[in-house]
Amino acid sequence: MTQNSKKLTAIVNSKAPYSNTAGKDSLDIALIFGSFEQPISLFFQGDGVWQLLQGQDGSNISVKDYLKTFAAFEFYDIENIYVCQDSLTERNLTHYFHIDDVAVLENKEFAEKLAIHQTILRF
Amino acid sequence: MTQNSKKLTAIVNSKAPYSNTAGKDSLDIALIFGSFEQPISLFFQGDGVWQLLQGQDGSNISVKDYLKTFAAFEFYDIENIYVCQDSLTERNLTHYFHIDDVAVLENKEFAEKLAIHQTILRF
Amino acid sequence: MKKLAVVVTTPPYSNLSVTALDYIETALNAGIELVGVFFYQDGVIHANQQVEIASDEFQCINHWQTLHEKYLLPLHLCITAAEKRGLSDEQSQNIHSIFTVSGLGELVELANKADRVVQF
Amino acid sequence: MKKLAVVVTTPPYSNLSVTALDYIETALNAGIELVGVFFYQDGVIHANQQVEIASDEFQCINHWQTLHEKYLLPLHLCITAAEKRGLSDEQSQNIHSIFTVSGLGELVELANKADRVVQF
Amino acid sequence: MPTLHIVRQNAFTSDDFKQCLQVTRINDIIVFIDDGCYNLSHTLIKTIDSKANISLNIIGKHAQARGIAIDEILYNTINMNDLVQLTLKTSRVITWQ
Amino acid sequence: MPTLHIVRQNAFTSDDFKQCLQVTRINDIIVFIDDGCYNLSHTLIKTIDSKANISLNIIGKHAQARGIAIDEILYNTINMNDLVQLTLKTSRVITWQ
Repeated sequence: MTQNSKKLTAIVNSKAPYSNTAGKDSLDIALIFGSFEQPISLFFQGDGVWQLLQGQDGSNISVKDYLKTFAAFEFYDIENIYVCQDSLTERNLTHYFHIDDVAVLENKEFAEKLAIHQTILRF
Repeated sequence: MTQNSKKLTAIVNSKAPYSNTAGKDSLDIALIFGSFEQPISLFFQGDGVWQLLQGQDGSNISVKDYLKTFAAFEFYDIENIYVCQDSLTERNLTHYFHIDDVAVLENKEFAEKLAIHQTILRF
Repeated sequence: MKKLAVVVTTPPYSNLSVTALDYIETALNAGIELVGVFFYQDGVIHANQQVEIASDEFQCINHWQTLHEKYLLPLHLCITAAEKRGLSDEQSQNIHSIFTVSGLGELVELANKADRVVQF
Repeated sequence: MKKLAVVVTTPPYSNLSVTALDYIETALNAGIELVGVFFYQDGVIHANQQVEIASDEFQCINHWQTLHEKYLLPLHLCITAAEKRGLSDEQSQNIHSIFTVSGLGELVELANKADRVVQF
Repeated sequence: MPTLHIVRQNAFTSDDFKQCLQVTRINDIIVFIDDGCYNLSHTLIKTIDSKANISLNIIGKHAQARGIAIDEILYNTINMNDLVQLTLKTSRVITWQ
Repeated sequence: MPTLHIVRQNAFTSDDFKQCLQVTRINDIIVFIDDGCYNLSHTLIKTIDSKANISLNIIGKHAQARGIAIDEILYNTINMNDLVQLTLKTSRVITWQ
């Protein structure tokens, strides 16, 4: 890669997983950054938090379940995964996710974490 | 046309005018029903009420201003035009529209008017 | 016996289209008459022959084809919406043969023929 | 001098794309370097040669062409997103020649080259 | 003459379900499909007047795909064939998407 | 190290502006563009802490196209060149759409 290889990129996931391609499009970007050994952090806010919910099964609606690929984050060294506590609370969701090592943050911390990144994409 | 020519169709407009094609797509349908002399009623609810706001000018953003075509409703015998009062109030909007003969209705009346139609499309 | 018409506005790469197909297949399997499907807005992308969806994902076009052949289901494409999205029946001829090139007048026709119009 | 990259995700028939073009044209006219535009999601439809927008409406493609010729602006197309929407560089060759067929790796490259990535 | 309301969007993200409730009448039927299933977690659903006799239904597999638990006391779990039949039994249908 | 928030959606229809405000920090800059201009009529805008020194800006022609009046005391009317310059002057940019 070119210069500035320490540049930090974040993706904010804001959509529920199935009805549109946003979550999958975001995942594809995250994995590419990972495979190029470029640092990438993932944020889940708003309806994006549904992507992390335990007990989902896309096979019920003939969807190829891209959420299962989240298990590969570790392999790609994608370790910074943050969830907005307010978004969970608003949806009456617990902290049981289908992947491990997810950091649940209050708004202020969530905002501070986001602000250490130079590039932010949102899907 | 075929049988049941007295069938009543309604279109509910729910999107603001410029950022997507919904308003224009809805208008195209309304005018086709009008030109086939089929009864069509138009409802404006939620962000759809922005389509009726006086003083808009799409030329500022290089958009062909389809809202001006609303003036042709009379020519097409499109006379049933209903607006949701709640949606106006929520947006702090008055009753000044860029077309005449728009009926502003409370939720209950709005719902009753909608329910006289056999076919309802929403954009 | 009541008749249905369906309007599809969602593209083939959205799971919303799987729901639309599920509804239509269920209705036809139950013996209900569908006077036709009208493709509008991003729904017209279903008719683009050149669309390639990854082979391990749901292939809407195979389902449309089966329904068209098994039930002679009319599939009407709004050509104005289609042209905005790169489909053409003149130059490039990339419209799948199971679709009928139509205008919005066809939607008026379908709405008149059907007892219920369902939008997806 | 800081460098920009832009990601475009909105289609040519949306006024949101007019805003993206306005931003890019303004930046280039101000002498700011744009390392490239990356077309993703529905943004890839800009590259479809067969798209026909009514002649009295805004023609995004003319603006992309002018920017590409005047400023040598690189226009990168995500081919995976494009194939889902009926674009192809193999069979039908309906991709406008001013666009470069790319993968998501190019987005990583652009993000590294640019000081700011702006999404539209 | 009930109306069938097919709710496809959720009120956390969009205004559609709120608009649906603005025009819902006594004896109407609501079916949550696709992302509309998420509305079971939204406070808006509690604003539905229990005296209005609104029937609340949800497509089972759409909820299951999303990991959403259904309270069988409040909601009828239905399948796609039920939805087709409801389309014919009611007087009109409106899709909130 | 302020962040530039480009707000393209309006809070009547979508959750984006609300999410923007969840992560806005002191001295950040908000620019309303496209349908984001409608937020000037939304109550959410009044929840912005006046002590946080958030700069509120709006693209003039985007507001004019939509018939939206701008209170010059509360909002700076800017043009596209100003937005480009803000992109470079701030430390990062996030588009809420």
